[in-house]
Amino acid sequence: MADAVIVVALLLTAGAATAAVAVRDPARQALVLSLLGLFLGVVFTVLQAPDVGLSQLAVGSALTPLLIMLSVRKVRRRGKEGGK
Amino acid sequence: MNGWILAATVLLAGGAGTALWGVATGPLSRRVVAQNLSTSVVCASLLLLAQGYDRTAYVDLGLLLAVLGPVGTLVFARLLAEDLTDDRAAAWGLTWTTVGVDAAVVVALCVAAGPGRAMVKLLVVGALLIGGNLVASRALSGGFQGVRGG
Amino acid sequence: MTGRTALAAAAELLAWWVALALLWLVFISTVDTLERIVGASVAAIGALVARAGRRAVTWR
Amino acid sequence: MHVFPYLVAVWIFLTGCYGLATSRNLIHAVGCLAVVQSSTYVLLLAVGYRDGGTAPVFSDLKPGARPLVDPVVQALALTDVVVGATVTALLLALVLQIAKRHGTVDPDELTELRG
Amino acid sequence: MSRFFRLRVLAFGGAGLAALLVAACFDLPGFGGGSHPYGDRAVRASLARRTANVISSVNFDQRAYDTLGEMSILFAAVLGCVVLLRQNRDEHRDRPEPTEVALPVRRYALLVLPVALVTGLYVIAHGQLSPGGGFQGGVVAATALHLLYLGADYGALERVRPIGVFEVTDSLAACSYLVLGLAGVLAGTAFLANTLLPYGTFNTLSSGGTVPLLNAAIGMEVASAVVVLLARFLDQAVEIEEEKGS
Repeated sequence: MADAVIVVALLLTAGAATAAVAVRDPARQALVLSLLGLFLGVVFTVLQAPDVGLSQLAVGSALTPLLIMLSVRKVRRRGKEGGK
Repeated sequence: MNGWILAATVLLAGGAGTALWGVATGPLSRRVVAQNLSTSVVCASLLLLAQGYDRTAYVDLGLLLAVLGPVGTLVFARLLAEDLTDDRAAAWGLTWTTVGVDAAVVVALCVAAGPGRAMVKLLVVGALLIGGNLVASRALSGGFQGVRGG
Repeated sequence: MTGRTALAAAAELLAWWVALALLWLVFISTVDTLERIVGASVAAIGALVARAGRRAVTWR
Repeated sequence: MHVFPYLVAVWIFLTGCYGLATSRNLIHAVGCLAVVQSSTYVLLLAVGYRDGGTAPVFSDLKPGARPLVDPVVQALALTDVVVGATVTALLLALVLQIAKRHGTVDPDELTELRG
Repeated sequence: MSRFFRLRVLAFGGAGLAALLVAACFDLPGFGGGSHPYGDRAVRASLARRTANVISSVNFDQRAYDTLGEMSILFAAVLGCVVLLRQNRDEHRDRPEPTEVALPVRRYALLVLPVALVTGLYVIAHGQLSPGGGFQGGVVAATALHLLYLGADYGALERVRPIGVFEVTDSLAACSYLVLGLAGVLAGTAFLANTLLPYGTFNTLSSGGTVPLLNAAIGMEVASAVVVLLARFLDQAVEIEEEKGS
């Protein structure tokens, strides 16, 4: 019973990972990846690793989405200009 | 397992599960709203877990997420502004519900912590979380109207 | 820079410094001399960045 | 419960690999690689966990008061999370270069261009 | 190789890998088991050197050489990005138009920017005491600056972010990590050995010998590396345009 929170967190993470692969549009995938980062942070907390959790939250909540969204924007802009 | 961890488990299974479902399916406007709400749900459960494990050091996780979570939503609001002009991503009912949940969690934790530095820290985290959540919701529902090139 | 604007700038920096130093005192658990020194310098950096950011946004 | 966290790590790893192999967009592939990376963190920390343990951080804990989890695996995972993010950035930079040179980010189209 | 054939190969290989991995899982020590010989020794070593956060002690003391490797990967990755994302000859810079951001969002960005910065520096400074350290705090401090881009526009960010300074800081921080390591050699012990400074009082900012210094060096390194990295990506996404008709 004490492990219920670990099971829930792990299931959420597995679900988010599956969704991150299944969602094929990069911009929407970035949204799922940011959720995956949050859930990983929770998994690390319940596995008693707050340092790793901090690391994951710092990277996963803002940095990774920003990098992916900037890349998406650059590629999209190229696509638009090429189409003209 | 104590009541705090049980509450965090329920919050995660209910709130974060719903947020995951919302972010993986449906139109873009719904996905960004779900992403925004997931921050408050996860932050509240992190604070509950810190109390449940009886480790005040774990509150730093909640603090970090309360600062950076809304920033992540602003990233999406800013860089998806063109896609979000057609359908506004407004869900104020849902937003106020999560704000209420967050406020309840923070108040309960403050009562458990008793007056002192820990309580002020929890209040700061709560203020950052709720303020950030409201501002991010505002940004999603048309906060970046004029953004084209930038 | 006239005296008036200099005074306003100093007031802004001081307000931010006080607020951020208080924030630092809330974050930490035990207070000692080194902690105060580090907190004061971090708050000073924060105040400078806060003012720089505010000026950069209202530049035009 | 004895193997469940390990199996979750395996599941995340395999899903990420499937996504990498079937991806039609290089940016999406980089995202899948991030998923694969996260499986290693889950595996490492699951190996280091101890029932009823708490983090070996003594800022608010008296040494010896409670059982502790393994700090070594945590240190391994911690550095890799941040370094992994910069490596992701390097891969995204490569994708941007490919997009500039070849005008596409679909790996299948890229193979055709070369062949 | 056709797509269908490739998927068949993937399914075959994936099934084999899955079977092997699952078999390996059942051979691992059970989840939550009590035997962690290295962990127990690491905790003891850390307490002997009066470092309250054992993970920081492992990172910056017991396995500091490994962290040097991680830092070089980080440095190399950022260098690679800077080289890959430079402005090509057939590209030119376009000033992005100033943008209108809703007032609450702008005010929020300006208020949270210093708060996030102080939070990041707090996480760095207390790395050897409470959860945190240079890696985490550096990312937070660097992300804080980019609130200016999110809350206003790219021009505002550029005005408070002298990119050259951050590039120099990045290298200086990497060097200072090496110098701290070499200081150990000069003092007559080993590279990165934690014998230079007194260990101090347990659970205060100055405890742990060289751990806080290495921690601060990594914090500076990560923060400036992330700023430089994001600057390149922002340049590409916002400013750099290809020449029309090329």
